[in-house]
Amino acid sequence: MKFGVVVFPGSNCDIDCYNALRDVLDQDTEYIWHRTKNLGSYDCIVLPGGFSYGSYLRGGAIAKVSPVMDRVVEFVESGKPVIGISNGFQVLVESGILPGAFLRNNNMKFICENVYIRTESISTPFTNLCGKGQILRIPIAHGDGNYYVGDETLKRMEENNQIVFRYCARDGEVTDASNPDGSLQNIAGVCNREGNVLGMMPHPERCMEEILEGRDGAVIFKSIINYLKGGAVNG
Amino acid sequence: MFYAKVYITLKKSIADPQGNAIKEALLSMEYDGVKDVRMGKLIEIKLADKSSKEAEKRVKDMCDTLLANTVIEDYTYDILEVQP
Amino acid sequence: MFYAKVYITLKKSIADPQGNAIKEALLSMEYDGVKDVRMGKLIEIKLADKSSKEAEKRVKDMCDTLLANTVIEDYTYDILEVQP
Amino acid sequence: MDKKPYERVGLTFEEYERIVKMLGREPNGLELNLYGVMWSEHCSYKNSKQVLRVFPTSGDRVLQGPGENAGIVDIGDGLAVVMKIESHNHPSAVEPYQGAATGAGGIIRDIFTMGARPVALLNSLRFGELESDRTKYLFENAVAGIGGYGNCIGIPTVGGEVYFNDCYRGNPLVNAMCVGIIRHGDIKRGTASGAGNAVMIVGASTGRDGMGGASFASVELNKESEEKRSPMQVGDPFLEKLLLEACLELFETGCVVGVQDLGAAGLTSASSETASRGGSGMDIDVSLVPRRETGMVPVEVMISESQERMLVIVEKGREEEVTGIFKKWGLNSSVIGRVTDDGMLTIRDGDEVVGSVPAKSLAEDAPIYYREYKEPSYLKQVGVLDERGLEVPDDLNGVLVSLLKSPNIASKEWAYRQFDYMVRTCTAVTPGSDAAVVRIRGTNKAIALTADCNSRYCYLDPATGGAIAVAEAARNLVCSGAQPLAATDCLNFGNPEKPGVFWQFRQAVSGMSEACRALDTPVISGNVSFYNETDTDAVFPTPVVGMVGVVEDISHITTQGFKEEGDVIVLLGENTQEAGGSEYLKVVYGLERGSAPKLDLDREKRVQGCCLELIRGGTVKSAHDCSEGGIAVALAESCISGEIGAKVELEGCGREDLLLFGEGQSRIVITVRQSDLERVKDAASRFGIPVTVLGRVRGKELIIDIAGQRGIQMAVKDMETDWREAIECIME
Ligand SMILES: Nc1ncnc2c1ncn2[C@@H]1O[C@H](COP(=O)(O)OP(=O)(O)O)[C@@H](O)[C@H]1O
Ligand SMILES: [Mg+2]
Repeated sequence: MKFGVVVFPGSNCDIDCYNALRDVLDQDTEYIWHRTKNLGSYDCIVLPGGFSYGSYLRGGAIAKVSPVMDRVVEFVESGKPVIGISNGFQVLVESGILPGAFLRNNNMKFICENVYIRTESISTPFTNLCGKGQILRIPIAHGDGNYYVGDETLKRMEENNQIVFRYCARDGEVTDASNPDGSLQNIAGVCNREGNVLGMMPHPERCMEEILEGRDGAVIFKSIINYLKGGAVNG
Repeated sequence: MFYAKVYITLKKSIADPQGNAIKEALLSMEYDGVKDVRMGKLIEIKLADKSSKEAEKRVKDMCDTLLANTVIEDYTYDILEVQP
Repeated sequence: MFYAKVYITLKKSIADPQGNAIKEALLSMEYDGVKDVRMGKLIEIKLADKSSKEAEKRVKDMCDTLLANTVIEDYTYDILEVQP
Repeated sequence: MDKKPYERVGLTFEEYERIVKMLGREPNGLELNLYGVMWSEHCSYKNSKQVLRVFPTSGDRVLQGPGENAGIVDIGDGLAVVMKIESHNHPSAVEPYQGAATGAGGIIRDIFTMGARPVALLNSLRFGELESDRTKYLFENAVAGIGGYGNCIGIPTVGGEVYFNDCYRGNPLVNAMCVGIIRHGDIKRGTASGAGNAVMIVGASTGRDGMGGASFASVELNKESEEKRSPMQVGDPFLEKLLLEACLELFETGCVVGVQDLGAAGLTSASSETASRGGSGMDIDVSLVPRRETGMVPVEVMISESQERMLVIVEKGREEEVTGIFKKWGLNSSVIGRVTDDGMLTIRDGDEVVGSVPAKSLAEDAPIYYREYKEPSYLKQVGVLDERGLEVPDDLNGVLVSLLKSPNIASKEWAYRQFDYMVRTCTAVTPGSDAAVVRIRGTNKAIALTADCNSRYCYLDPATGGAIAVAEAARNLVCSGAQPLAATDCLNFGNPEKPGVFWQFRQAVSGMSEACRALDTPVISGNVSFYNETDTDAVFPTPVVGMVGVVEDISHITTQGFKEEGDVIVLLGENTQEAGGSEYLKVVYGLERGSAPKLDLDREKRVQGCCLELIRGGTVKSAHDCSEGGIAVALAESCISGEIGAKVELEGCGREDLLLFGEGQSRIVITVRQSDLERVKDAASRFGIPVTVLGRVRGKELIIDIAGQRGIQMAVKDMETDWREAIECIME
């Protein structure tokens, strides 16, 4: 089983994802340079956070025309799991692999802090070890995390169970006060219709060790491993 | 040689927090007449194309594939011929 | 009622990181003809002023005091009369 | 009146004569400009050099002291910390976002120039009182700029400080500090040696930005240049991220002889300083420097301060390895010249030699000035404080609330929430405790980092204030479980040509030096920023101290929050009743006067030693030093951070307000298990320091009784709201 972490110029959570997978979860993990032409040997691709191409123009906009993204599209079509975190989520949205778009945080500022998210769908390769409605304490760090999607699309996404995480209060209630950036309906993470691509703004790789921000993030990567080992996807 | 000015704005239906913040700031500075502010991008591109038709086609293409995100943004552009 | 479009651009001598990155991206997409890209802001303001003179004065004022930082930015604007 | 050419580049007649004598001829226009920028205060330290010699700069652990791009201190296991702090005050006053951003960008380059990977950023910010729109604008945008750069390049901003005082209204201070980690064997230096080796410029292309100020003569400039040059720059953190990765990759190849970033005075300082350090000369051709603009004349290329560029000296014949690596990262790299052995910096424009002067004369031979100094007269007035005239407030809870809401004490979360302080997943203690702690991957160690200065103390007594800045920095590290190792400093002062300002400067440096000696924290790098004044007012003397300490075992990491119901709260050190210079005096009586708190360095060292020993012994559950707002605020902060209450009894007679809010030094509040109390007392007696049991962690309120009377009683939740939301309320 092999994970690949894509490195765009300006990615900076690549190393964090790599360390989390290799050091904390003991997985075979490699970096994938953005000019790579072949993703054949990987079982899961991670699009890490950071500021690919400086997040100039729009977060993820320039990365979508990077050569590796054609290969990522093929990888997605082959049905294998892809997770995009923060800027990685923006790349997925810009490329049209996931629906929606991102606006500036509604307070117009970059926000770095721990938030709570509620798991809305446990029938994905990324959440299959989560309990129903499980609440995770997890850091965010973004300036353009205000998720937007049109009404029609949203409706379809809801019908398809594509909303995976929502920002919530410590007790799990989804409230305006617990929405850090103005995201539509507190959406913090979504998957594609097929369920093999997850985009999420919070950073699970930042909370996988007690010395950092707790361990709540580990369940997401462990779910992927479980899935790749043939473990059942709930529901 | 052509010179394209691309104007990218948020779609009308989408709230514009930056524009609002500027509006609030202007009102607090006692520019009472301000009714609405929208914030967009201006991208200026110098192009070596031969004809304005060609330049226009190219610019439209650039907008659709990179410069604008049409889920949330609209764009328009002007194209001027300039001396190299 | 007036409608002002304010264009704010970085002064020529100032490096434009965003413009550069966009240019490189366009070149990598094989838009070879792209010679230069500069990125600026477009701010659209609706104003309740009575005369275009008045509106113009006000907009210039806004640019100098809030919208642009003239140490690094230049601005221009267009002002159109519109129906309320 | 027409100025003489040398005046236009900011030189005096005597300085000009010195140049003529050194060269044995008159310098040409370009050469004159080179001296102008290199002999400016900013590059030459001509006004401060003599005074800075007082600092202790060596020690067993010091691998690189002042004089290079950054200092280096050993942390064991073959690893070392590289660090430096630098000011970007003047640009930030004009364009706060870009000024602060490029400040961060510049200090980051200083760190990776040494071969180190930058692992943390800190900052020290000072503005006028948060009242006017202008001040809010400066604060808001400086914070955004620091975040904009650090977040994008992916280096966590883990700590810092923010103060507000009227003296900074016209002169905000924006100091940025960067810290890197390096293996001993990988250290690079800014040295050019080996005749024939290639001189390469890498990174951004060169434009007319960052030129300006007095030291720029228009003698040989054309119209176009006049119109286009700009004193400001726009930071490009994305480009710097690429430059950082490319440089670190390049260093691995072993082909790099020396490297220096292009900072102040651009190519002029990088070329003359590297050549001078290597005892070499350098022959460069400005026509080979990649440019962003047309029509630039040689002098513009030489002194441009365009950001995100480096000068790399490469072994002859290996230039292509450099080009290859930089190409991979999408960056420019060009050979612009060669190292020579004649000691001359020779500048060509194509075939024509346009200037040639001894490299050392630019880099090292600026005059050194012994400025006049005199104790300023204001000290007599502000030193006097008649406490009898100050009525003890009835409502001590109310006082505590106003202190918690005072922007100088209130939570700085509004600012640091805009900084990514977690990226790189090494930040074990995030902003909000006494010091930040960053773990060192692959070891069981961590480093602790802090930046401190209470400039009000420095205003009242620069020597004591300077010493307190050092002591407080060290104390903050100790509270986090670290052994303080070394300091870096940013000395922000007014106009040194004024005897009163120069006196403050000398006093502050001498106080800092004494404290650095006493606490065994040599100064390994630093920066001086003079002329922080408007027409009438200079800023308070503000010698900011950045400090690093080593946490030998990550299990020693300690934070300020109370941990568990029933733990015993103990004060190491002595609770005094000093009013002078306190935030209490300012907030309640509107006074900034009196004596700065007394500092006994011997006591300080013993308090710190005792605290660290107890932490390392596993006894301490929380530790917090007492600073602004005194013991009451320290206790409140520990309650807030721990989300738990405390019941405390303070002893002593006299004024309750000063017992609670006085800012006596050398005090640390720790908590321990009841069963460990004897060990604490035993340690304190061995270290010869006072120790007092204050009370217990318990409940949901902070209760402080004084001599049997209720002094403070407040719900932790309420205190938290006041403290956490104060700055946000003002800013939104
Ligand atoms: N500008 C800033 N950037 C990052 N962290 C900051 C900043 N200002 C304050 N902090 C953090 O807030 C906490 C409290 O700061 P401060 O009151 O200056 O602490 P202390 O009095 O212990 O030195 C510290 O952890 C500090 O690092
Ligand atoms: Mg402290």
